[in-house]
Amino acid sequence: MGVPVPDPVSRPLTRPAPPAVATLVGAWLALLALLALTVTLAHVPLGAWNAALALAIAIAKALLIVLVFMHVRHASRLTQVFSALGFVWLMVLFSLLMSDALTRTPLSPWP
Amino acid sequence: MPTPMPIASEAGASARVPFADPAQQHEAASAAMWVFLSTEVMLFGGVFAAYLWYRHADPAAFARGSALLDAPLGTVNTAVLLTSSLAMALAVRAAALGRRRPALGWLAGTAVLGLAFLAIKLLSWRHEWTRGLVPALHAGAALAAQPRVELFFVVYFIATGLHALHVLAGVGALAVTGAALARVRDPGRWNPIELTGLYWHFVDIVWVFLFPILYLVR
Amino acid sequence: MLPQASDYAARVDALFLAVTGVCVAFGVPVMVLLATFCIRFRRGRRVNRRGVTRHTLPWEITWTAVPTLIAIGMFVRAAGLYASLTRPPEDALEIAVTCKQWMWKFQHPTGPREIDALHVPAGRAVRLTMTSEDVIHSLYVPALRIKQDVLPGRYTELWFRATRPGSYALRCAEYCGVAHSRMDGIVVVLPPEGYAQWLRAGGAGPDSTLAARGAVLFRRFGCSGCHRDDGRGAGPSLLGVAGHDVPLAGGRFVRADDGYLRDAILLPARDVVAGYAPVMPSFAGQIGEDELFVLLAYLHALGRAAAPDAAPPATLGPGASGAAAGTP
Amino acid sequence: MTTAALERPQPSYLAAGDTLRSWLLTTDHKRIAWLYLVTITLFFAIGGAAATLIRLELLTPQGDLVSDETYNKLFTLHGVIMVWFFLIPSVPAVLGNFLVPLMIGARDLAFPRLNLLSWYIFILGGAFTLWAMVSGGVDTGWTFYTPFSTMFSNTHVVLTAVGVFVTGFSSILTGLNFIVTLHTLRAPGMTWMRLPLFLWSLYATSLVMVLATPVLAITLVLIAVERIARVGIFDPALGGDPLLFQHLFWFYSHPAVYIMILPGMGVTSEIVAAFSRRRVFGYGFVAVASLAIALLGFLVWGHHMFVAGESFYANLVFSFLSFMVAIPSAVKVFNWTATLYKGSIALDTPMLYALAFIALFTIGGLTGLYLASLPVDVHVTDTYFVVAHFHTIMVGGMVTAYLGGLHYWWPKMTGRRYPETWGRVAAVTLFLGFALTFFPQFALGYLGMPRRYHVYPPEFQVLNVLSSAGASILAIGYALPLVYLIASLRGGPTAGPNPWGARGLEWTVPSPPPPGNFATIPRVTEEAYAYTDADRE
Ligand code: HEA
Ligand code: HEA
Ligand code: HEC
Ligand code: CUA
Ligand SMILES: [Cu+2]
Repeated sequence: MGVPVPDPVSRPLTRPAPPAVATLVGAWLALLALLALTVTLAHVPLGAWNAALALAIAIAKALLIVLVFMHVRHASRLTQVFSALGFVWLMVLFSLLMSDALTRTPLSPWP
Repeated sequence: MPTPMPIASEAGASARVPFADPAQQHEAASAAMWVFLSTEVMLFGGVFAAYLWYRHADPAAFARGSALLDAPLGTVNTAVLLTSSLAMALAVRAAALGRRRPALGWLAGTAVLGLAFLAIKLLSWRHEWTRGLVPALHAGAALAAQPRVELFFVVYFIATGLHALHVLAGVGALAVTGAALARVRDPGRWNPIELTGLYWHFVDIVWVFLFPILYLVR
Repeated sequence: MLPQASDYAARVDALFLAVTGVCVAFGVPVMVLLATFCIRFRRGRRVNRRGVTRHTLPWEITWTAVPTLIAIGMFVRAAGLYASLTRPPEDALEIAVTCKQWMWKFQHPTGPREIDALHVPAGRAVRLTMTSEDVIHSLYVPALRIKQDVLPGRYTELWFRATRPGSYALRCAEYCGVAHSRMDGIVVVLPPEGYAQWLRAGGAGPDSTLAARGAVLFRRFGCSGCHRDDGRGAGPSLLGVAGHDVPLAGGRFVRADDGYLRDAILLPARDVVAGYAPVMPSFAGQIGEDELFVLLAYLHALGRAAAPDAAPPATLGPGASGAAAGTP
Repeated sequence: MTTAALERPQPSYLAAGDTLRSWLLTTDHKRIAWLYLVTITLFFAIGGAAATLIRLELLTPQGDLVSDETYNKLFTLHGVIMVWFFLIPSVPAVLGNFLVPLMIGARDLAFPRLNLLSWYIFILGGAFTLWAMVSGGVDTGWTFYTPFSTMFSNTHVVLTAVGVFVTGFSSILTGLNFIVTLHTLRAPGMTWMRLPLFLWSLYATSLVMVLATPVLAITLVLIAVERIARVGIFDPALGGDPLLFQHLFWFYSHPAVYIMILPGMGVTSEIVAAFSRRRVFGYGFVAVASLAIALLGFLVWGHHMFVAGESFYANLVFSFLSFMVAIPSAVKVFNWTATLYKGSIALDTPMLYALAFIALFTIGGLTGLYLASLPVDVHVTDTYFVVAHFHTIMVGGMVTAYLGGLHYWWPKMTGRRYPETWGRVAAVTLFLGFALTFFPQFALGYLGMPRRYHVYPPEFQVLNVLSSAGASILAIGYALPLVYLIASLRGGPTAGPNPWGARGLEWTVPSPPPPGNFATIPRVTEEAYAYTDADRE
């Protein structure tokens, strides 16, 4: 195994072209707009929808930052997978954690 | 014995041992940053989990606690941090195009906005202090005999405190990055600034979630 | 051997044996094959070693699928038995358990109280409602094959039907500090007549029941000032509340079980009854866990006393500013 | 690198300096492996000393050797040290550090200085924990259950928590380093499907380290905050909920038990292949099973809380998933067994350890099925049945695999061979000692002896005496390798590059390898374990 060969040829550092200023500023404006939206919505009584909408807006904002500011849109597959890893795992934690909290019943749960 | 070059070495002609070439080194550095950010997600995740658990246990108490916070200040602070992210993205862009001075300028802007965020955060903590909303240290009437409201503030201070620590570390990283960027020969081929950027944006994302769940509970 | 003091214990043992059967069925062939191959293909022995297959897929599928199916079967069987552990019969004897570092206290509904010993009648379902005054403990009766952690600030429950009279060890199974290993006691299962006799000897009587003592406490803590049977106090009448669904501010309904009643007394701000102002003070720190059980016994008696009054609390007393409690 | 470098024999990494400084400031992954080896051996001795005292105390039903407080501190210390300062770093930080670059054809890990930093962080965490120990100890059990740990214990909880917290970062950084290295530094031709199974298992382990450990870190911070500031987080008296603590703790600690077994599985795959001269049966399935265990391992933590007050439905979900997590382990066991078929089996010391691993892991794993069965767990949870379950996997499984790996790669690490006869004697002693120590504990648990008991009812004495007797055999079994391995450093016969006739890049370089590992970066042209029929004749 392993016929010795010279170290592989040095690859130069190539990176995708950075995003245009307009894209970045556009994302920023969108972020501020979403911020305004979420603050406004918080004053409208919508019951359970308040929380859901606030969360949806936060996710939208996070996606904007991840995809545009952090360049994940144009990044390698590996980077994309790793960028999602933590969030996916957090959902595992949250869902199984709440599977307990949301199903607490006193004895005799089965009628 | 091969002595590796400093981690923040210039990825110009040669790569640091054990890397074969600069491209590989770059790949490794950015993979490492993303893995590190995943660990950060999980670290904050524990705090978010506690939040979720107790908010579910007593939604009304969390709404009462949230109402006691200074929402306008929080909103301004969110805007400040979002703007700092824009500055950071512009700094990374300028550096990638090889424009050192604009890059340094945007970096400085990012740091100033970061410090502004911290200043405003301190101001809002002061408000909470004067109104006796600080569990254990200065708990006034608003928290008396309301363990679950107090719990809201415990979570609030741990979450915002941990986040502020990260902002502080980010400002430090910006300073180090700026100093290195000023000296580096070819900014266009120098990648640590990207990593600093990733970290900064991540800290921003954490706040994007903290803001509604702390300030806008109804 | 460990005695089986209930039918349930026998069923747990049967399950234990069944699991053992599966483990033997999988474990023994593995060991035997390991040994056989080691001997047969020992280096230096002349055996045919040619024709090592690379076509492993059929094997992989087999030994993934078979254990999966068996594992599902084991789960189903175990879950079925477990479900019975969570379904106490309606007529169970209710015993209140409070524990603390390092003792167990039991209160019988008819009055007698005991420490580190629990007397129960054979053949009758017994339901324990338990809480701790300090750290987490765990009530464990090996002969009954049951165990349940006892938490501070919350009720946990456990039930059993002992069938065989005798006395059995009771142990604390959750580490709780210095004398954890000495926090033990006994469960004495008596024939029904024996239990009745024991109760009499222990001072059971109409005035000493938990509910009767609870009525006294209800007045002593001033509950009766606000909670009047005619509903004309600051708080709702508690007739027909315990064990039934109550409407909360915000439109939700919740079953008034022990946990709810406990919170209503210690954390009244958490769930506010629809139509009432949140004026009830918290009694946390004033009512001990033992007394709380006594009060709950009385609330349960009230809950049984009258069918729930379907009429909304329209004819309310002073504190009923519905708007304040309506939308938070 | 010039071709001239190929011919010129390079000095080994051991010869690259023997000053203390050359060790403490090294960034060579092979030397860092030694730093870990020495430190975790010390920790093992401390944990083992505590175990010895525990077993001595349990010889008699009365608490006559040590006081209650001391006993409680002993098992806490034993658990904390063994888990975080011995078993978690054992295979990954010692063998993993040494082998990852060698096995993929790289000169070092991606971040050599970070690697050294990990060790210093580990030392710092260890220092805090030892400080807590000498200044009075801690008595919460390794699980730190609240509210006992936050409001009732008056021992050094915070100090210990800080120690474990700090050490956590060492394990995070090691995991991160491995992940990045395996992604970016594989030699040309070393595709994922050619990777030795040891590396697959380390990759899976690293994922768990990176994703689970931060949750432990924040949980320990919360404990410290509650304890210092006396605010309610987990204490019900202050509005908190102890079950939240348990969820967060086990969200880390169940995956952590897979940190403590996956690397051992990897070692076993290597040894079984090398000593049967056969490619591991169903290579792809064994590889993927590692990932499956890591992923599924995150979904079962609630099985530690079946009687804790977790909801009925959550119990069902966690029980079901616990049965499912057994499947990939089953796949591994069957594939190892099948690998022996038509192999050319040499029962050298490493192979004895590997066989012991398979047998004891199977037994320990199968006893996990009892625990996953709800009604059985209700009976035996928090009894010696659980103690026996996890010692069978962790001591019988992982420690055995660690020793097996140490023997297997010892010639590579040192250039010396250990005395084979003594090796076999020790392996057999350990196996017998193990069985005598822990098998009686299954019976004790079934009969209802709770764990963490300082005094116990007299009817349990016979089984306890057996267990203590076994522990003394076990102690001899562990002392033997300590002696002959150290002795072999000086007197042992030199080993060639490939004493076992095994495949794998690590066996193509001299023993011990030169500092940069490879004269030139190899190009990989074949799969792992490419043994041929000729190898088996
Ligand atoms: C390395 C460590 C390790 C490993 C690998 C495991 C593996 C498993 N463990 Fe264990 N466990 C611990 C360490 C470990 N455990 C520790 C430390 C504790 C206690 C902590 C404390 O409280 O202090 C514990 C406690 C523990 C409990 C809680 C007990 C209690 O406190 O009440 C449970 C319950 O389900 C459990 C289950 C399992 C299962 C199902 C597996 C499975 O992964 C096992 C899978 C393997 C096999 C099943 C064998 C091979 C399979 C076959 C030969 C085929 C046949 C299979 C089928 C038919 C399915 N473990
Ligand atoms: C992770 C790994 C690990 C390892 C390797 C061990 C190893 C051993 N353990 Fe441990 N054990 C745990 C993890 C581990 N344990 C955990 C997590 C707990 C739960 C703690 C809790 O409840 O909080 C526990 C609890 C525990 C208990 C239960 C205590 C109780 O509940 O009251 C017992 C009782 O027998 C025990 C025994 C042993 C024994 C006899 C060994 C033996 O294998 C040890 C043998 C080793 C030696 C005897 C030393 C060897 C000698 C040398 C190396 C030479 C010495 C050299 C010098 C001194 C210079 N352990
Ligand atoms: C100051 C008046 C006041 C006192 C004293 C008081 N309560 Fe209340 N209680 C209320 C009011 C008002 C409500 C309804 C609003 C709410 O749920 O908080 C209530 C609600 C309740 C409920 C929930 C009833 C339901 O229909 O769901 C229970 C149970 C209860 N109280 C028990 C007690 C007990 C036991 C005591 C004494 C230890 C007590 N209360 C003392 C005013 C009082
Ligand atoms: Cu009470 Cu252990
Ligand atoms: Cu587990």
